[in-house]
Amino acid sequence: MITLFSTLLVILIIAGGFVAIFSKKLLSSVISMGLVSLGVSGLFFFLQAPDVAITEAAIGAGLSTAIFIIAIKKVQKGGTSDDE
Amino acid sequence: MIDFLQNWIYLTGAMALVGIGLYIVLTNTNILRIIVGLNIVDSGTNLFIVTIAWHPKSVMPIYTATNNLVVDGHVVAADPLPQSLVLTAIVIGLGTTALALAIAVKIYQKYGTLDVRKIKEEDK
Amino acid sequence: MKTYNFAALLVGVPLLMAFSIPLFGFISKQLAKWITVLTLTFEFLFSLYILLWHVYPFNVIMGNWVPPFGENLYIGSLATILIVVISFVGLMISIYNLWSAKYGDVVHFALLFLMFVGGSIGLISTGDIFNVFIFMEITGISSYALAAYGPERRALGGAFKYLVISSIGSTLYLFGVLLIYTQLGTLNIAEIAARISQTTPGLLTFAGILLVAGLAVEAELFPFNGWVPDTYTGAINPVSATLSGIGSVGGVYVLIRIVMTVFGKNGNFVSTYGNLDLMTLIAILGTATVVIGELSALVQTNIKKMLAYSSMAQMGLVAMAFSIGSRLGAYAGIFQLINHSIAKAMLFLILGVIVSFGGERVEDMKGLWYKSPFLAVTFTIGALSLLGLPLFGGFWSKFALVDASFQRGGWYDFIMAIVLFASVVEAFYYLKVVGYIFTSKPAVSEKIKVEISPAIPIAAFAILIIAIGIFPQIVSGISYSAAHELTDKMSGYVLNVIPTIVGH
Amino acid sequence: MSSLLALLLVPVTGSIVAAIIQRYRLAERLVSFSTFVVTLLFLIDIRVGDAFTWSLGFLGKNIEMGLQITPLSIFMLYMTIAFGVLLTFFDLTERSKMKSFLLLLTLAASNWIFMATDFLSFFFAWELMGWASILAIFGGRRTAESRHGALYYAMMSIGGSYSMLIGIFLLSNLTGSFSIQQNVSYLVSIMTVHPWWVLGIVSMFFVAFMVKSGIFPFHTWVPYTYGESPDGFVPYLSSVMSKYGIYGFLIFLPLTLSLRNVPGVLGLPWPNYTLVWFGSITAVVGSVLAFMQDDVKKLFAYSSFSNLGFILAAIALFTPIGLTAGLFHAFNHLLFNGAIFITVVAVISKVGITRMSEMGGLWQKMPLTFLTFFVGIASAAGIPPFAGFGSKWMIFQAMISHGLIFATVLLFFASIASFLYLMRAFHAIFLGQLSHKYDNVKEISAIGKITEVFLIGALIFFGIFPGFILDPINSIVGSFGLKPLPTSGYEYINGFFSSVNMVSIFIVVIVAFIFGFLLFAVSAKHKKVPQEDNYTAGQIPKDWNLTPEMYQFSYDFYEPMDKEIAPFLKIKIDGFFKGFGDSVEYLGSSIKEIFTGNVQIYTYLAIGGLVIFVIAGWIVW
Amino acid sequence: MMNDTPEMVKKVFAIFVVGILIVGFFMAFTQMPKANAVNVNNTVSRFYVMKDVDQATEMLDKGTYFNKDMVPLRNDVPYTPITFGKSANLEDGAANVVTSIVVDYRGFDTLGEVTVLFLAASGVMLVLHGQKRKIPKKRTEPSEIMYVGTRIAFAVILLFGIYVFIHGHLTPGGGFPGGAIIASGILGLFLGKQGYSPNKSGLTIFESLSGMAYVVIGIIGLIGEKSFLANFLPTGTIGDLFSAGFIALIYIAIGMKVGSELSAVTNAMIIDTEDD
Repeated sequence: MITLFSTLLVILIIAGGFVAIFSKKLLSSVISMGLVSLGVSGLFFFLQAPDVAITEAAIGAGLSTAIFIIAIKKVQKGGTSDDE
Repeated sequence: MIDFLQNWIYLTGAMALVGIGLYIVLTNTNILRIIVGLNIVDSGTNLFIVTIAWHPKSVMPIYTATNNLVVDGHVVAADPLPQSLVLTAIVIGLGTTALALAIAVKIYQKYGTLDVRKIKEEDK
Repeated sequence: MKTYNFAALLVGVPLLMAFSIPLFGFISKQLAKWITVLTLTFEFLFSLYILLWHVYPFNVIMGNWVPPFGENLYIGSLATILIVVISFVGLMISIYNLWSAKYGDVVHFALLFLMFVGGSIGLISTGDIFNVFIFMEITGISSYALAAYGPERRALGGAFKYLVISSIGSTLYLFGVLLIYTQLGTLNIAEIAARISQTTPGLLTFAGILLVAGLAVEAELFPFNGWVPDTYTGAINPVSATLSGIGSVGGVYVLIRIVMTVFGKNGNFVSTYGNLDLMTLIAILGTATVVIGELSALVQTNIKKMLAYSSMAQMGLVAMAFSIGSRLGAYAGIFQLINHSIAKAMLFLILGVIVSFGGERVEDMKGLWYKSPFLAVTFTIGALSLLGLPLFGGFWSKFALVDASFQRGGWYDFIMAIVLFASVVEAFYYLKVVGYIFTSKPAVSEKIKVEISPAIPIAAFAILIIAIGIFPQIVSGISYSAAHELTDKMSGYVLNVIPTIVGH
Repeated sequence: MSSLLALLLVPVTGSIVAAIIQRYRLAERLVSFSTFVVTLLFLIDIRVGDAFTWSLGFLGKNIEMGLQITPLSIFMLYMTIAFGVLLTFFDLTERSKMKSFLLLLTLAASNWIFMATDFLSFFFAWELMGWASILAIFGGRRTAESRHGALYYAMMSIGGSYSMLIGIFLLSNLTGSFSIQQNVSYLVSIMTVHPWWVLGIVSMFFVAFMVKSGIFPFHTWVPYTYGESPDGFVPYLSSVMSKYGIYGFLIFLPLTLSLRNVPGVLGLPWPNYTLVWFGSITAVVGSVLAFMQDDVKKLFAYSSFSNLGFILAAIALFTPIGLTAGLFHAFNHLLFNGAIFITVVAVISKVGITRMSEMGGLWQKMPLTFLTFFVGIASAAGIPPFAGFGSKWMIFQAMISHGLIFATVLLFFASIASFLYLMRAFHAIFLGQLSHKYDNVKEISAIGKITEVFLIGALIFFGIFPGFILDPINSIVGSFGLKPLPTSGYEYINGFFSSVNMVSIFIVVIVAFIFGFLLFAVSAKHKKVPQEDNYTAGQIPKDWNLTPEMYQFSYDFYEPMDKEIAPFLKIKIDGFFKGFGDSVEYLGSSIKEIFTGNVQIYTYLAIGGLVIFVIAGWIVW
Repeated sequence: MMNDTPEMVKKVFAIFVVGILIVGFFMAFTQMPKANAVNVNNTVSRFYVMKDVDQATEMLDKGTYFNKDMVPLRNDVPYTPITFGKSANLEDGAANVVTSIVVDYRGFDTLGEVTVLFLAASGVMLVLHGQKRKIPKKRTEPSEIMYVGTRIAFAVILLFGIYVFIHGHLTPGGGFPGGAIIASGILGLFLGKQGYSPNKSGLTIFESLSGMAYVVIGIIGLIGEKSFLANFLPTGTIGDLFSAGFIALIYIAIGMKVGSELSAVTNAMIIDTEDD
């Protein structure tokens, strides 16, 4: 059961990575990066590493993404499109 | 057998993240996307480290009333050392990301672009 | 195993002072800079005490957990001399900063600078392979921020490039460390070094390549050194001096520690375990770096960029010297590293004074002799020391390098020919600048007034270069015993850290 | 023993003092002069065989270093220091833009070179001397050309020293010692077993010596450097410093004695034969290039290295007469080259230009200088009874005694050519009509006059009584294990075939001179006319596009000959070096393109490098 | 050089390079121990889990820890069983083994880690330093409910964060996630009010003092226990809140430090600056 679940999670994070590659909008790229982080933090739970999982969830998925979004908002204020 | 495969699955996931991250770094010219790529590489590295600390039969390395870490003189917990290293690596990754984003924001203010190809100066 | 836990203050005091600098910053910005000076004075005097009273070699045990179970600092002869050099260079640059760092957030600049030096000291003294990663990140993050500091926008671009390459490098390093951990189950450098032959050769080869690739970023070796010119050019001059005089020393130190102590065999000519001889790899990287660095520096018209490329080339020279593998080669490498650190830091500092009065093109050096004889003479001393002229420090190291390569013989004769050719190229561009300094009339005859705080470090460096040139014993004795530590890893390193490693 | 150290320490001290007080020019010159004098006084105390050793603890090894006086070194020391005394004396009043502290540093280094017993101190001193001279040249005229000249010289010099460094280490790794004597005797012992090996090592050294002496094909720096270096330094550079290379050759030439039994060319071992050819070619190339020069300093620069070709050709024979002739010519070269350059410097400092075609008629203004110059070039051309005749005569004897016909022809050609360009310089500078702009030119100061008189005297004295100099040379020849030439009085030169009595030659020349003077006195008087006074048959010179300097009769003096030689001169060795430098620069600018400033490229480089290593690792695995 | 390379070529080349690297990694993994994982009993972690480092040190001093081929005999170290809630006065009292490693066995790493974060925060402030720019009024000010809601939420989040780092030695979590949670609470405050800015000097003082506290704890260990960062407090019974010696102290310092640091970073990122 756990095997199945973790396999799904692995597929999810890989898919998230591909979304990060191919999405046209920077914001969705960043959010999928956050999702990847969240997925990885889920995998840490399966890997018997709750400490790491909590830290990754709070820092990698939460705060990192938040700072990212702040930065994106800042660079978009100039009125240019998000890419290039 | 299934346990064996499981380890490979995690490794595949980790390596896929590293590959995806590097690919993003190598193909995108937008600074923020490059930082996204570096972050994904970091995630993949962390996953890799936690994976090699883990054995399909291992338990989490926390003493509780029900969780016994040592059975017959053999440790059955997941290896806590790599996990503690990953804790460190995550925090360091956050620090690098924050600094990179700050630099990126400042670059945008000064250069008016986020394209790495345009961020260079002629010699004074 | 001799322990001297009090030396933990070598790392502890800079940390404490760095944490407290923001508080001092509330009182006065200048005070924050003075704290840097005071802390580094302490570091320098402490390390000088260790050197002169011959306290080394000793271990510092952290938290009462002895190696290989806990973390330790190992301060042998190599670490001692490098710490002395680093803290001296750092002290001098911090004195210079009293004058030079004046825009923006000075408090945080002083803090980051202090931690850059402190982190480099930790990097050099630590005995744990993961702790190396931490200290690499400490120096790394502080140097990205330092490199981004300054009134010009090109600083940001340089810092960002450094950040990207360096992040990838440290990721590779982490992979390498963990691959070794899967084999040996330990992170202590001494234990890994002793037991390196108990690993699977294929995995070890791969791990070695990853480690070398990761560390070559900091050590400025060729395909991993793309950041060097932009970052050095972009940063303000004291930061370039720091990167070149302190950062690269730390980078090369770790690279050599990993390749020679961890992967090395015992004996005069060190070769390495694993099927791909890492020393050969270092030799190839070093030679390529020398050639590419010198040739690129040749055609630069921007003098800061020229110094950056020359830095890169010098690092290649150092790596090539270490890769010879003999004790003499290691000696040459250490000596060259010290010479480069002092001379290049001095050149960047001088450039900082000059730039504050004009541009940084080669033409702007014209007639410096008329504008400021002090700067002209010191610049010449630095340049000639890098060229390896008699009477200057650089002579002895280049001399030993040539001697070592010919003792090794074989294809090192060929490498030496290439390196000497590159040295001729180096001589060309440095002499060109020296010629401009002395023979041209300046375009504007405005005098350059050198204030006391930049003058002290420049004069100190110049005197030190001459002193080493005339009395090489200042450095050569300890460098030679440091070379022993590198080439004879069991008696030089491992047994000093874990004396009972060869058990019953 | 202490005097040996004094030879090093006195100049260094003087150099420091001179550097400190260099703002006060006269004091600086006095320091420089008195340092030379004091050094000379110390030298008088020194005898052959004096030695001084110390050991240097270096990396656990104990390296013996030392100073020692051999007949050759004392000969060289006297030559250089005495010449330096003369030069600095001359410099007391003349405006020669010399940096005294660098000159004194060079003196210390040169003393050390001649006394060194081990390669370490030899190399150290060699480098010191090279760098002091490079810096002196840098500080010369402060023009782009002077910088270029110094840079050019520095590059060749560094190349040479690196080559020598390689040689030293190759050698010391074989013998485990840096001592010159041990290393040379080791080379002698393996000479017959591994000749190619020895040749390889020795040629490493020879490159450095050839660079320093300006021997073909490493002569290309000579005109740049001599032409552009400070006027006061040129006499020292061309007369003294070029001798270091000769000294270096003499360290290694004894090796060839062990090859005497091996069949070579014309009874000569082939290394000697090769060197003879190098010398002869240098002599010819120098002479031919000297034709083309209008710049007086460059002309004599070429002349100087042409003469070094003579010296090398002679000593390369390494027979008693060859060696004697070579050393004798070295001494004479020192004298006449000094005389020529000192007068040239005097003229330049008065006139302010170096182009010969703009001078002329200066003998009316500077008669003593004119006379010195005349004696100098007469010696250089080998006209009896002046110094220079004897040595050239001996050189030809030495060459012919080995049947080296072609080399002799080359040298002979060079000798005649030298006659031609010397005559041209003589005419262009001193004879002909005086241009009006030089109406105010005065003869040089009293001290300069004393120097000139002394030089004239020396040139004549050693011309007539060569024995005074041949005696020490004979002891040098003896110290190399060769049988010295017989001596028979101070006025005799004993050649291979015959001997010459210089006094009788002197008398003959005096008689001829008196005869000539009588002819001149009784013949019609010439009328002095200004330079522009030409018979133009009603046409104005402007119509022919004549510029004032074209009135000078030596303008395009050898134009027909230039036209003849021009095609050969197009094959320029210089061009080879220059092209090499250009291609290195091109390489550099293309390699620089790697660092584009785009971080992605850097990432590609890093990851690509890693991938290559991984693949390599797997292939090895 | 590569600026004008077509996108497609770039992508294919990137795939090629990355692909080879990944294949290389997998080839290395095939060489790893069975099941691609380390056996905990073969690593130094065994002692951390068993809290047995002192015994191992004894063996090391006697020279019986390594055999003569320099292989460590880790399984020979005598083991005293540990029972949750009963074993007392262990060499390290934390129930969470990861915490015991992070703070105690490898405390020096963590000091460095804290420094890294501190430096990153300082770096962000250095880079983004400048005068505060006047923020143009947003048309819609967040509603009062939002304002009050974020305040209440902040109190709850703050408590939760404090709980996480105080219980770091017992439950998963610790100083770093605790600090990050507090920082995200402060991030919430930014949503509540336009132009909100936390007290910057307060954050700085907090940050500095907690960082100095960490080092001072280390120096107390150096003076009291003759070793930097050594535990100088009794370890108590495993599983108690007041156990594990100085771990709780350090985690409190780390939690406060990380919290204030990350808040300062977000603050610096949010506030618009212009060059002075």
